[in-house]
Amino acid sequence: MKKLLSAALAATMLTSFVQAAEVKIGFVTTLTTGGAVIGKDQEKAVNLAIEHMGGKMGDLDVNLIFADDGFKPETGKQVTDKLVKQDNVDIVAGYIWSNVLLASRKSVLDAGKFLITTNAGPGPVAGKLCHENFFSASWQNDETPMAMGEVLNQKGVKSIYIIAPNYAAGKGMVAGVKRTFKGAILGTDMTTWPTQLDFSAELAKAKASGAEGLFIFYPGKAGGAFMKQYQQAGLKDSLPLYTTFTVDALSLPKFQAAEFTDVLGSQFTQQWDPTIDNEQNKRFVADFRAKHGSYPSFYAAQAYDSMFLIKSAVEAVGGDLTDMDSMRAAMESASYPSVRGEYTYGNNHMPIQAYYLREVVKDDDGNWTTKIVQTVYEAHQDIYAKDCPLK
Amino acid sequence: MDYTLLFVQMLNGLQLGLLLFLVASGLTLVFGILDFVNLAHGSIYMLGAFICASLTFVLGNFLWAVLVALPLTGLVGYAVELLMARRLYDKDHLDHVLGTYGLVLVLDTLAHIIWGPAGITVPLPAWLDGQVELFEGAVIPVFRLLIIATGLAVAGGLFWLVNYTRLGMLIRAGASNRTMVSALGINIQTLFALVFALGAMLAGLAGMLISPITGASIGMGGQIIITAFVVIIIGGIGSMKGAFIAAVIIGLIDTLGRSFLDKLFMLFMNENAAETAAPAVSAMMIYILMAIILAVKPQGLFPPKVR
Amino acid sequence: MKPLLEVKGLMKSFGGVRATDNVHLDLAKGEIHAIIGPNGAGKTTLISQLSGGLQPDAGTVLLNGADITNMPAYKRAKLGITRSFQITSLVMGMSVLDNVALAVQANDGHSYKFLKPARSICHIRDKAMENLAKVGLRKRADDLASALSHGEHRQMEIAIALASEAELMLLDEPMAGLGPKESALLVDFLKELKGQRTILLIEHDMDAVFALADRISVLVYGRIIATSLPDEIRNNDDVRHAYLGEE
Amino acid sequence: MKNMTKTGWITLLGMAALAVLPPYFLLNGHAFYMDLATRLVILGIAAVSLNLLLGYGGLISFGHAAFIGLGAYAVGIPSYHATWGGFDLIASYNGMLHLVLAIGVSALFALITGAISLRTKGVYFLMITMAFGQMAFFLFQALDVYNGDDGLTIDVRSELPFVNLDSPMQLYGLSYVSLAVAMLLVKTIVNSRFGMVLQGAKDNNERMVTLGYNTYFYRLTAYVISGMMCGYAGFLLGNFTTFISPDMMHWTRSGELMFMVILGGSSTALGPILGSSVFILLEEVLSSFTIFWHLPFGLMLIGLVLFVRGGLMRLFKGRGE
Repeated sequence: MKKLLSAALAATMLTSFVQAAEVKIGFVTTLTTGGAVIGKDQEKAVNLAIEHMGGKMGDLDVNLIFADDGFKPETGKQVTDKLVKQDNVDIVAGYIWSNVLLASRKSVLDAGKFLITTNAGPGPVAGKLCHENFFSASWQNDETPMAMGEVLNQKGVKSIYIIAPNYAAGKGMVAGVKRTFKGAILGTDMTTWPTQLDFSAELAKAKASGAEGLFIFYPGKAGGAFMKQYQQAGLKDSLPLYTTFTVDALSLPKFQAAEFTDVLGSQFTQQWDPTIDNEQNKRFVADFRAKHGSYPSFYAAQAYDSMFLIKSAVEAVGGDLTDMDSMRAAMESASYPSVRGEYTYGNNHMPIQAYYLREVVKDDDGNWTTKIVQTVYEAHQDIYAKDCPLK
Repeated sequence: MDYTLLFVQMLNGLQLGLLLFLVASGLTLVFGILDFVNLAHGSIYMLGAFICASLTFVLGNFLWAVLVALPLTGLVGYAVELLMARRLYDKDHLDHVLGTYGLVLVLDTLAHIIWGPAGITVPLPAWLDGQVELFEGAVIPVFRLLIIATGLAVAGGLFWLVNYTRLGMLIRAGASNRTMVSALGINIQTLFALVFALGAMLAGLAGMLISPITGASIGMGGQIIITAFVVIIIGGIGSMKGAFIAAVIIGLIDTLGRSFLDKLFMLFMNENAAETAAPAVSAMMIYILMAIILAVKPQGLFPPKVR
Repeated sequence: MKPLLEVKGLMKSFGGVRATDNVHLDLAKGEIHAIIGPNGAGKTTLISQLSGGLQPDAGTVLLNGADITNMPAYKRAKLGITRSFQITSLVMGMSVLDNVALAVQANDGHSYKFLKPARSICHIRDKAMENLAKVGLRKRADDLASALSHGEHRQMEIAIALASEAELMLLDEPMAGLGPKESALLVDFLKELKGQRTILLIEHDMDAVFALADRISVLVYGRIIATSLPDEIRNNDDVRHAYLGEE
Repeated sequence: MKNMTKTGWITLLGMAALAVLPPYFLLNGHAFYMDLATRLVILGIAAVSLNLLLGYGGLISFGHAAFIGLGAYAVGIPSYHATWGGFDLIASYNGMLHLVLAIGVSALFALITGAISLRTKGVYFLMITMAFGQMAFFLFQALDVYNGDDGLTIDVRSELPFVNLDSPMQLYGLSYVSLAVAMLLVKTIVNSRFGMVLQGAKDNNERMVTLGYNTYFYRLTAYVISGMMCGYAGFLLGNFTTFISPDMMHWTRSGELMFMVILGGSSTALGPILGSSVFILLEEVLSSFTIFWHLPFGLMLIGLVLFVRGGLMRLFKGRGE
């Protein structure tokens, strides 16, 4: 045991006494378990962003530390604590899962550091738990399904059935779609997350309910499993599927390999798409594809953006990271080039941005990807902003 | 009451139960005969899914892949027996638990390294990918019917094997009296290795059958192993009949719970509370069932005769 | 005088096989009552039902006239029934002395005492040592039970039975596996106990049985076919036919 | 002191290291290692409590994490209501109330589940305790008021007399002293008359019953004591992490606790602490090298089981012990 302790001690010494002119960023994501698909994509995007910056933000070298949350809130909090207390990072970014973010946020904010979420956006952090040092490079959970609710209204869907996982984001998604959808909701099934992957019982119920549409939210591998079973159940015509965060650039190549053609033409809402026309996005998508051979996912896009958001803050203070007020002001202005195009920040530091309807199509090479069909919201603000005491 | 829905859900429950039986039957064989607690049984289930998924792309057909993957998972089981389990038989259960937990970590991480974290979606031949309408409104995916048929066939085969063959006789004898079998001049090591490989093949088969539904993914073993243990405990360790009955009961309870519990709860609580309470309670139900059964019958439904 | 133990119509079957078939039996205070019978006659099953390890299907067991048929084993022990085991049953991971001390401790009030180290309680240790000395195991007191020989284990069983101060001792083949010399010692020792304790003795060693027993019952296929004085048993034709004759 | 065995010395040495090193780390700016040590010590208490059952009673409880969770929620729930209102009966930051709740609820849970579980034995006992643990897990997952499986952030720690739990040093001090007391307590119990009965029943239950011990109640008592100790560890853990979730009660956590005890060496005084230390430190060190750290970790466990019988303590023990 003593040996181990001294080894640990030695490791500590190595990391903490090297202090150069650098900005130290901790990035918490999922690198093990099935959730690692998403984490890996974010890792690729972050590394690409740093590469595009030439390894520097202003005059400072970028020192990136990736940490694995193991898909668990408790582990997420532990690695966050380590980043803050041991590695003494300047900024913590990342967080895919809402429950991990909720568990970890206090560790970062109490230590007086910036926290930038690259995916998770549970209601409380946008509302009563909002914080001056917290920024989102993604969205608030309810917004994307709210956009989907609008789409359903426009399409004249009279009734839907909802199936979603039973955790923070799942509940947020359900709340979101219920808020804007004007038709009848014939049933809601919340499934055990993340273990349940067989949805036979829920699909049978949804079918029996006689709803006109089925709304689901299954990020990661559960999404693939759900889509597959939806196809096997043969519900495409009788119960059209409307999804959020379920079909993405990570699952599409798998679907294509498995020749799962039902996915082609399916639609979902999002704040970003690889076809959005701006310089930053073109470069990001092209270089990402060149390097990794696949389209980046929206998770990757958000992670990529987060690095440029941080860069804008570091450059605004000329590398003086102690000037947090100016850094905060720089980020609030959202003046960096975002791959999603221009957006602004609300008082709660959540983006006020456009939401699009995306559709799965084949690209020129025959690869499955998405394109934008319509703009659902031009500039949408989340509904929790009013609960946030920040001005 | 919607009887069509009830019927469909019972079929779904039966399918889940038979899949559980495939995993549990191997577990109960190994536990009952070898007195070996194998937490890594779920990892073999996962390996079966991954091997079959990879082979589906290589061979171009799911069914061929299953045929090739079956002996391969048997081989994996044989290797585990030879390299590890064999050396642990004479140690106590806690050592089994710790050792096989180590094996779970090793196999899961290897799977992560080999196949990546994304998992594999497995395509089915067109004739298996469709649905059949059994009667008005009762539409069932063909593949789920195939799982039911396979599960029943394997169950029948196992009953025949255990009750009417020489190997089965040895297995039953071995379960109750190990020294007797060795006294008969049977090479007990070979018998044990065979049983272990058979158990692995059964678990592997379950993994292969589920892979076109949920895909092959890391971590899938850890989820099924505990349910499989619940099955063999309820059924009584070593009892094939018990494992079968318990698996079907659990499959039905789980599915029916997920289907109808929320409606039931809405009778006495508001809709929102019911929607959140129902999934938790239905997830709890198999444990409640096990606790009740053990409280009444401390050795499960079909306890082993002599230990 | 009222018998100490009365057994009436005891029945027990295992999956259709009658292990105990309408057994009637009584033990007078201070008596050594031997039960003999061929292997598989149901002797151990009978003892287990008397000690509470097994529940009979039917019949009653009375101790001092009180019905104890459905009483759990630990309560019977409290009332003064102890048993030894045919296959040695000791706490192998503990020392010889600890084993006997546990028997003494059982009669020394309840054991929900959490603070004082058990091994420092003199009156328990002394009494345990006394009983070990009686069976000649004093020197081995501090050894682990598992380190002792088979013969010594049999002696420990007796020491434990003695230490429990039971009025009724159910001894299940105490001589099994002992050499002639050790058996003789044990017989002498049990003779000394005669009159002080009531003993139900199951034994295959006929010399020991006829040397010790006041009365003998013969158990065949779960039935008692005869109960009588040793001499009469020796001359009983049925018994000779069923059991002794085969020797 | 003259009669100290080799393991005795190692125990003393280990405890001394735990007393000195973490504060040293903290004072030298390595707050994280203090955190690590605090986690280690608190889980050590839980492991020690499990060892009373598993090591000395032969009762393999696979649901012990439930007690940790109950203890932690006994801090989280009153604190939550004191902050956000509601449930006036227990809404309070008062640490003594939290403590009484943590230990009381754990005792009650142990009494009820133990009374049922102890009807079974061996692997059946293992599984039925796991079932009760899972029931607790799913129950708290269903409690939407406390965010279900998203977990609950504790904004205000328990307020105790003399000790300020917001200070990492004092929290660690309390945890350390608690661990020492827990170890002493278990040692005392094990050597007492009660402990003799418990260990006798582990080895040969039939014999103990024949001697007149109602081993069922002795075991139930041990189960309740162990549950209370583990609940106390949960009280500390809740105050330490300030984030609690049903995940703390999941069977995998019970499994980890069990592995710690077996890894270190069950039925030894230091084994559980050694096990939890090695478990947590290995996890920390290995995972800093590679995300695939489970591979070498798993191989080590297999190697340990195959080549070292009876846990790590066996490595330290002299032949004669």
